[in-house]
Amino acid sequence: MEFLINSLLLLMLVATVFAIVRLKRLMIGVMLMGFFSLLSANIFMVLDAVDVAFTEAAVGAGVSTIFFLAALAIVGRTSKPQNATRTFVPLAAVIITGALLVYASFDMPYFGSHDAPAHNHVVPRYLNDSPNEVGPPNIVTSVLASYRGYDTLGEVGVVFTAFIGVFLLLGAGTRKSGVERPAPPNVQAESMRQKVVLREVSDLLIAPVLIFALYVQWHGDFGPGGGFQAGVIFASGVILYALIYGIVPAQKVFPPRKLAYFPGIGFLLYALVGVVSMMRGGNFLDYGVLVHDPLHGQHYGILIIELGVGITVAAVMINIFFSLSERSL
Amino acid sequence: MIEQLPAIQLLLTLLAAPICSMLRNGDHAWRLATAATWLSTVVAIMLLIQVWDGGVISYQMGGWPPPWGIEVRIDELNALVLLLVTLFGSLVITALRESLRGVMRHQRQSLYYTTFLLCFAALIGITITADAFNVFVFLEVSSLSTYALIARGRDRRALTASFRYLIMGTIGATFILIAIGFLYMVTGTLNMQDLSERLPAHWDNRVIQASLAFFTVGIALKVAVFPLHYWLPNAYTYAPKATTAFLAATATKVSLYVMIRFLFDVYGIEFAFEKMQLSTILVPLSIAGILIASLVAIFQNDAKRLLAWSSVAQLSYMVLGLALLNASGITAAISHMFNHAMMKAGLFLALAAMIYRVNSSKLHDLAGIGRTMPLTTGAFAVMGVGLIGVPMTAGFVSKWYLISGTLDKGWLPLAALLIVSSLMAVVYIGKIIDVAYFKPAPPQHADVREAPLSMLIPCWIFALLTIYFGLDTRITAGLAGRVAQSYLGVS
Amino acid sequence: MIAGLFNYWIVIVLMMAGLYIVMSSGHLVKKIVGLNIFQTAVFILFISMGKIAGGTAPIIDSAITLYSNPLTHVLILTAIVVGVATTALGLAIAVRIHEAYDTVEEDEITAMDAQSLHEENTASLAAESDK
Amino acid sequence: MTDSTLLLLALLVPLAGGLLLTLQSNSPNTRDVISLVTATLLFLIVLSLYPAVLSGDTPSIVLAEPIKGLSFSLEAEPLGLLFATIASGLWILTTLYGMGYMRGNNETNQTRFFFCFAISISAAMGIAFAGNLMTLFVFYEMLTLATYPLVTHKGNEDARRGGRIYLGILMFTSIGFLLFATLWTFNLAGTLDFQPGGILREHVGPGTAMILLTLFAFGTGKAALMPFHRWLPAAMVAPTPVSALLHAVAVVKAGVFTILKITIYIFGIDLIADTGAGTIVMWVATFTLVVASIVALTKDNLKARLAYSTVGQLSYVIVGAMLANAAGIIGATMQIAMHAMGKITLFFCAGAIYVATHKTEISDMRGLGYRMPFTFAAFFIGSLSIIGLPPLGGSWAKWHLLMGSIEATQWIIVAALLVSSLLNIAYLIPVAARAFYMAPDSPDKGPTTIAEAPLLCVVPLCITAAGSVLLFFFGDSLNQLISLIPLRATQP
Amino acid sequence: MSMALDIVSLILLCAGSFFCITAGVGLMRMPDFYTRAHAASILDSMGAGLIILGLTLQAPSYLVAIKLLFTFFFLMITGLAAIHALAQSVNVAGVNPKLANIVQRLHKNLNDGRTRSITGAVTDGDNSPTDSDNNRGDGK
Repeated sequence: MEFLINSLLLLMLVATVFAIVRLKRLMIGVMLMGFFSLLSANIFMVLDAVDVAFTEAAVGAGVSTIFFLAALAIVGRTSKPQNATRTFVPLAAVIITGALLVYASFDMPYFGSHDAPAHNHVVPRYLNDSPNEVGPPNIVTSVLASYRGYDTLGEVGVVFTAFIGVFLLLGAGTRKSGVERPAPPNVQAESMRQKVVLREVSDLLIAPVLIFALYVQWHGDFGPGGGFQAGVIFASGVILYALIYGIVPAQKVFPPRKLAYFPGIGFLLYALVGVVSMMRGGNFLDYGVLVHDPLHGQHYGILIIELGVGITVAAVMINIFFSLSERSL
Repeated sequence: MIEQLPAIQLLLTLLAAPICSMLRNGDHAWRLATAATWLSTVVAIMLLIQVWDGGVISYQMGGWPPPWGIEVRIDELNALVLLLVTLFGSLVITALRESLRGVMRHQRQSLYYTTFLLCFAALIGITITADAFNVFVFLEVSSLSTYALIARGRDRRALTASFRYLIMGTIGATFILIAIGFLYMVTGTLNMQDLSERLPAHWDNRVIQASLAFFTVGIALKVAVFPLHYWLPNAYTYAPKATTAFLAATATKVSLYVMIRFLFDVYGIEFAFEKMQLSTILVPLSIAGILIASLVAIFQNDAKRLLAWSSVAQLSYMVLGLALLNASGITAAISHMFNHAMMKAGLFLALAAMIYRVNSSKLHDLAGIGRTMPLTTGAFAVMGVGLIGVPMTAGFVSKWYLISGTLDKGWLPLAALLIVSSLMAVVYIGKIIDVAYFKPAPPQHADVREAPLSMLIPCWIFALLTIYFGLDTRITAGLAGRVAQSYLGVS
Repeated sequence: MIAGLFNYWIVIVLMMAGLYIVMSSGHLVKKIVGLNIFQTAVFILFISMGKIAGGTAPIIDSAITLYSNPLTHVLILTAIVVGVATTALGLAIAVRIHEAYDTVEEDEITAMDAQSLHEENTASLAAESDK
Repeated sequence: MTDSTLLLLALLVPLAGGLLLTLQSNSPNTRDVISLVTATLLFLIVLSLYPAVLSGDTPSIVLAEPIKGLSFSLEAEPLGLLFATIASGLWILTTLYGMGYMRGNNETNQTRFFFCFAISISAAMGIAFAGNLMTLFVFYEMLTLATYPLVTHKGNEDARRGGRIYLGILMFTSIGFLLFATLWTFNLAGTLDFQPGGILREHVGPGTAMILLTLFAFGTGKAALMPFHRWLPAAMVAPTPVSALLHAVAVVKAGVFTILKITIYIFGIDLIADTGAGTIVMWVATFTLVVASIVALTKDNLKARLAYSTVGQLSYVIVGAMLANAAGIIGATMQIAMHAMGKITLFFCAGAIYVATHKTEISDMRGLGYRMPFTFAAFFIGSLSIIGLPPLGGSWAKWHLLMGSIEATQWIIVAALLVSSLLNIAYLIPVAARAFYMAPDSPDKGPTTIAEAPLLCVVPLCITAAGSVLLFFFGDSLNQLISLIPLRATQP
Repeated sequence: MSMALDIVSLILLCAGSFFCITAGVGLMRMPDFYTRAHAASILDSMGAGLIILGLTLQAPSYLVAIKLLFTFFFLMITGLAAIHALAQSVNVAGVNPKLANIVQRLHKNLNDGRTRSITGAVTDGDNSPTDSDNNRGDGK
């Protein structure tokens, strides 16, 4: 049954991709890409990767689609038909690469097999010992935040870098904040009238979204979720507000100048946990030494770094959205 | 304290980056950035001293033993790369302040330094880690910051160059990710040490073979191995002045380090080169790269682009050295990695100083600059001579080893080709020097003054280092030779 | 065998389709779309290899004994973040390109670049012949 | 002060002098005094090395060892010391002459000129005292680069074209062939040190030896073997002191010196004699020495004629080296010294004529002998020395070379040497003869008015002319040094 | 009790599935945008909604049931609001229902013109291609 659903979803993915390949209208292409992400989130769900599914849904189908749309609003929505010479080389390259992959696939451990080496070398310790060593029942969280906490620091670094990069290229808040292109008054009023339903609905939704973000943030130890997902969800709440009410009101609530500090703060928070653990005689990011009891130490450490991740991600996503959409004003 | 050094090495710049982003004042940001990078240079030197006698430093991130946690591992090879990244990076950052003045607003400046620091930290991260996936993560941090840095160039073509690099770089990184995934699929571990122990049992596994193929293509994109160098010339040409120096010195070199680490350590020589015959692909490609890129460089009339093409050629030297697979060749590759980083950074920095004054890197705008900016041009000439490979400069040492490597293999024609390529280097460097010294300055550049001290001093440090490492090669060729011995001795 | 490798094959098709979009498309934004698809397909590959038949999500519960591989999940979480970061930066650059060139079609940009390179070259030739 | 410090000083003194004089660019007198003092000091340093070398020592110093088995080192052995003596001794005269010439012609950029001059001499010292092939190569390239600004000194399009040919050929041959051969040698022998009896003996077969030697000979572009001789006439665009430096003191002598060094200390004459490795080079050199003389005949421009004469005379040295016997080596070494003395005289004369009358063509020089008797007398003496007639120094060199070729039973070479000497007479004697025996073009200039070039020009050329004569009579004491050389050329 | 719950949930699930299928058919067969949007909204509200309700009755614990109810609630709100926004912006963009009469269409065209919202494409539906040109940023 699982296999059937899985295969069905995969086939849908293939159909989506081919639609995207053939489409000239980018707008639809981007929408389909969001759909593609949502489908893959479903697949992740079926394949037991709940945290990944969560993230993919929030990021792929959510935030990154919005980024795409914001960019499309600036660069236009259609692409020219590609010329024929362009198709041959890519096709050849793709076929060769694909053939290589198919060649390799014959030696791959079968899908779902229990005795694949991937499951039997490093992972057993995570599964068996992590409740006693780290604590959280969600093993993904304990691996992410503790065993491979250093990777996650790098991941926050990636997000932070993207923020700095976008900031450096487009500017945020410093450029035109407060100068919205004045629309004719009647149009403005008209637009507000048309949006009345949306406004009401979003009023109803934004608060639950933000609360849900906090829930995901603090509940990441026990169920799917964690700082990253929480940050994205929080950001999407704010983005929703900005979409409905306009960027300027949103920027009044979250002034970009101040918001620009937060990615750094979150990042620092994360790294400082590591520094504190170094000062207390442990290795970098060794939460066990934070307090007297190692298990408690792990717990506190994970909470704090997840908070750092959450702050950074939320602030970065909101900032990037502001930066991108400001350009279209 | 001393056992925490590997973490401190990374943290200095990694922590400085967010703080730097919060500073409104560009000068303060610069001070912070230079302090952090120079301190990290000191740490790198301390680490190098620690591993000098063949010792290996292992540091467990989060206190988890490998392969469960992420290990940081410093041996002779990456201690050398660390020194490369930190020392040359610091020198460039020191010169950066003057280069940015007047071009960028204060707030932007601190962001720029932040990006620099992130790139710097990520390169350190790539260098010290012993975890295959961690390499990918930090590779992405460094790549993203690189894209942003390049896109800040003045010409609009900087944007396209950056975008092209982004696309190719991301494909490359994803290929590497696939390769790492395949490795994990078969071995169940991500730790490099562990991987190298577990891989020999799976040599016949097609997944591992495909993994090698994907890794090679992916990293070749990052290293800019011919013919995947497509992104490099434009990226270097249109990146902001001093930034090019930083990128040329560090980014491709660290990618090359990753290549060495994976091919020689993780996959192992026997698998990568003997079973999969990687050399038969790499040698012709790198020879073609050397000759074609040198030839293209000769016909450039923009000094920056000329040097960029020269970089493609020089990177091919390193790849060739690796593919030769003998002691001299590997020594050549590793020491040339260091030497070329130094010389190219210096050359681009000197060029940046010239551009700072004349606002162009076109050859005809650089005419007569040897008279108006004698000190800068002098430094440029010294490093140019080094790049050619004239004895008593650093470039000579590595080229010598490279040619010895080809001769050891008995490939006389190849040695001759390498000498021909050196001749080409004479021509393209000579072209710049000829213009600088023996052509009259155009009237609009008659009142050009010498570059400011803060740029001039780093330039000359690079120039003097070029000579120093041409005479005392214990750090470069000595270490590289030992690394080569250890690789070849094991197999 | 078909059941065991079906997932991988589909993933390969997806990956290659994404790669094809990146390489063949002339529109910069569409290239990034392709990149996204390519990366997402790689994510599915990783998650597929972490799946254990009959296993559940790796959240410890006393009633469950068989869990899927949590490590691949962690890796892919990180990779997703990397993906979105790349996307954001790529879009930012694309937006800047649009402002600078007034187009995001690669062919047109290449033509404009070639044009300006040509102008520079003729300018430097002129400067040469002046002397 | 130890001898090895002296070696280092021989390099550093001209460098320091050069740097010092750039600081004095505003006061020409101080600058020139510095040049002169430096030159004298250098000569004294070189002379003070003699006792040690004559007693059989080889003072040496290792500067750096970047690659295992490959160092930058200096050592003083007889051949090098001889070259150093010639170069440093003639440098004093060239400096003196250069002052007169440059001032007499009101040349620009005099400071750069003397600076590059000093660097060139430093490089020449480096070549003379190089302890191994790599060090020699470094200084060889340094010499090329340092003389490039001298060649293009005038800065016009002609000079630049000449400079390009100069740099192009020298760089191409040295990097393309010399460096390649050097690398190959290192790969074969594992060392590049100059060792008595050579280092290649156990490592090469006849074929490889021949290829290597040929590569070396053509790689040393400064030795002007045909077809890589074009740079020499091209470099004639340079001011005359430079030509003197190029053709007598530093550059060409560095070239043949390099070949001699390689023959003696890398191959060893035994190896060459046994394997016949020198055959190709020997015949090319023989060809060169005849053809260059013929070409010289056709040239009307005095400097061009002298240039082709140089091409020919250099080949004597190469032929001598390739004969691979003691007499040949001695002859070759002597030829270096004698030709230096003779040729520099001729160039000094050519420059003096140019300064005094601005004439460059031989056909214009009729009757000038009466206006410039000292100059042309010196020219005559120099010509005789080049031709190799007693009682002038050149005759010793030619004598030993003839002996060597007879000993090697190379009758064709004997014939070629003789023919070439005849040709030398044919192209050199007419110059002086015209000046003394033919009536000047314009009768209005009284033949008896003496209007010599500035004193600073004339004195050096008289000294060198006298030197040529003295070398004949004191050839024996020179022999004492030179006869040490063949001892080192064979396996100890 | 559980039997009754099962039956109710079965009915709900079947009804939901039925609506899904009809919505699918509607999407394929309906003549113009607005009617298709209507079909799609059926999918969201009745199809997915009923299925979720049916699943709620099957939930093993109260926590799950509550979560599903939350989902139901948000699905109702967001799905319908989304369809509304889509239809609204298409209407603003000047696309007319095929089924409306011609006089009304003309009247609308005269009065409305085009209106834009702040973030342009994000809330707008599938506009005519020319619209994109006006959405461009105004350069550096």
